[in-house]
Amino acid sequence: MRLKEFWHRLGSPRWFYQMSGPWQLGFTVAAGVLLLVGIIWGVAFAPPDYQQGNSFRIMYVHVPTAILAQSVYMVLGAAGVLLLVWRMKLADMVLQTMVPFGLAMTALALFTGAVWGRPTWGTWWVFDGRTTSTLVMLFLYFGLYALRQAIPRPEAAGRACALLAIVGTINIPIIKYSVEWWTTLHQGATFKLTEAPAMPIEMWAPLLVNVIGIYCLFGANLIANLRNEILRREQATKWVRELVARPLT
Amino acid sequence: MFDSFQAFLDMGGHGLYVWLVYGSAVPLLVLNLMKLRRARRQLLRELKATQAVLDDATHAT
Amino acid sequence: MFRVQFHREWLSMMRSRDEVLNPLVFLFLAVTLFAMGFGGDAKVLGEFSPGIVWVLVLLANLLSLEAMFRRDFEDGSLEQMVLLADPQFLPVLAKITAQWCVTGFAMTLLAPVVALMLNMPVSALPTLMVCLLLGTPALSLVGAVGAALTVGLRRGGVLLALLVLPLYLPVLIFGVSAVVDVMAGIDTVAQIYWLAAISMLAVTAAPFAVVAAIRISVEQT
Amino acid sequence: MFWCDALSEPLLTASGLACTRDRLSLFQDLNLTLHPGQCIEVHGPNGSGTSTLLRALAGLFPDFDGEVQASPALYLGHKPAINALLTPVENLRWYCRMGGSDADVAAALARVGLDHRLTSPCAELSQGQQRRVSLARLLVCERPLWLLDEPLTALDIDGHRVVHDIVVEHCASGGAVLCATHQSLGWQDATILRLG
Repeated sequence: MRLKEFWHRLGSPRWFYQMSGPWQLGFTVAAGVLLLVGIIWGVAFAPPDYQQGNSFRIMYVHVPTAILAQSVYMVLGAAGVLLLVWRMKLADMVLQTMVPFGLAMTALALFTGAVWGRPTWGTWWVFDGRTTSTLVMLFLYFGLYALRQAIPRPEAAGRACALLAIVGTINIPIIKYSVEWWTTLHQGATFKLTEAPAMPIEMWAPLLVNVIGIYCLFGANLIANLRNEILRREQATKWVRELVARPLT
Repeated sequence: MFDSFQAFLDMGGHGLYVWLVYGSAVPLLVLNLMKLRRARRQLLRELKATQAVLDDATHAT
Repeated sequence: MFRVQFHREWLSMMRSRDEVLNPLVFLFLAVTLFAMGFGGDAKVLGEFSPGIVWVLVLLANLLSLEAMFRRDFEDGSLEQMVLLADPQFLPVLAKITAQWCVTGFAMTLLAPVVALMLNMPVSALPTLMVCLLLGTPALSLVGAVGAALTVGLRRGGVLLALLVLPLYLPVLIFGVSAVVDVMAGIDTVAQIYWLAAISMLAVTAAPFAVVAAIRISVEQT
Repeated sequence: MFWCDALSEPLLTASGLACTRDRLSLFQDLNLTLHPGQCIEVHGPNGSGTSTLLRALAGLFPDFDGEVQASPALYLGHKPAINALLTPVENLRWYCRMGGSDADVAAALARVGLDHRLTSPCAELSQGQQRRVSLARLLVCERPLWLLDEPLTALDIDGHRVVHDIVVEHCASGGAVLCATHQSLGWQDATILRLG
């Protein structure tokens, strides 16, 4: 069965390395194009919001990074399960390489959220539903990063981070709900894929382009980091030695 | 759409905040994309170097 | 299996009484610090007392986590516990229960004294104790996962706080809001149910995570 | 040589074991079968992976290639694995219940020559005596397979004799022992496996 075979093949890093070459190129190009179009469209051509004026344009950076930050943590949680249950080497590499990326995305989301808050709510930082749960997620990322540094042996560090990522993923909805419950200041989610957008189409379209673009960026980062990690870990093997011997592609 | 470049910069008074965000986010994204390519090239160079050291060692013994 | 492990923990704790009392003494010490910090104005202190009590309960719990597996890890009996036990989570659950009795449960009993020191109205005390009773098991259970993960590390203390405190947030939020609502006369059934639900989830899930964490930490030696 | 009825189910089979520690290969495709009544001594200089091998077989160390099937085992590590605050009797009673048996604790202590110090906490015992309490643990839990990592450390001559006797006795009663040690137990029936 196609999926079963794909699943089995994922076990061998070499197959992933060869398969992922074109994918990475595709993601990188897509990310570049989509983000370029999306940002220019959002900054220059989208109509100003009747309440917030032009400051709402920050949304075109803030919302994609915030959504991606949560998705990256879910990916880490899933990688944790794959590592602990099926002992997949790739999952260990995902956990090792993508934590800094998630950390950067969360920090960027928090920074842009704070800057957006200044004109709209009058203060740089307010502890409301969305900002607090993103801040807590920043601490969860720090926890993963610190645990990785603290444990000397790579295999043990991998498994410990996998377990922490799973525990964190289970807690994120609880934290999210309890923080939302605690505050009602933050307006409802501006971007829900399920029901109709809360704003006119010409405002909503660039946001969609940006979100897809930033996910492509995540894809490009993920595959690039995995490929580098595969080379680093398998450098003793024959196929890597041959690949390295070839002139720089 | 903005009627003049000046209005584009001013952003109806919110220019500081909008450009603070885009000024920080866009360079970061561009750097990230470039870093992907540079990291791979640097790793290959590094592996080539360790490769060379290993080969010398095996020849020497 | 549960009774034997609990009995062993209890004996071990009773013989190292200082380890047990330190977090409780810390609770009172920190309360006085807060009172000094707020300038002793009774009305202000009373208003903030729910938040102060809950945050200090969290921190006292955190202090006691460090010693939870430390002794058994250093003398090697932690790996024996994992190797010998048939249902592996049972001795771990017993160990966490023993730790809860000495920290969470003890703090629930001491809470009225602490709350009155902070000038919390007496009417809020029963709710405070019920919430502590329901909330502290979750603290011990989730904390045990962090403790098991960092037991093999030399300077695991700060890392333990970094790993565990974000996960303590839901208990803090529902606990504080329950007491605040009671002081304002609002019904607090929702928060109590939430605290009970979180503790139930922790009881069912955390022991297995702790066993996995112990297995990971035990490899270090 | 050692007698063993090849028909009986082996207590421990390890095939194709390989383990590397920071890119240094400790051992490669190591095969090992342990039948009831058999004792294998693993000899090897420090850092040659004897402890790692034992921990891998006990299931405490998962980072190795190859397959291990082992019946329930007792693992004796470098650390005595007894709680210093509890008395020897309390420690052994805990091991009894954990191992699911109700052997006579005092008899086990007497067997390792410790009967007269039953009430003082283990912290007050000497290093050698703590090792003996740890050895008594082997007698208390009835498990066929013993994995001993340098049991002779911190033991005097009499201690060596005790270890030798309980190993011989255990093998005679159908158990099996895998022992990593620098000094041989002195039992001529044991086979030697050299590492490193």
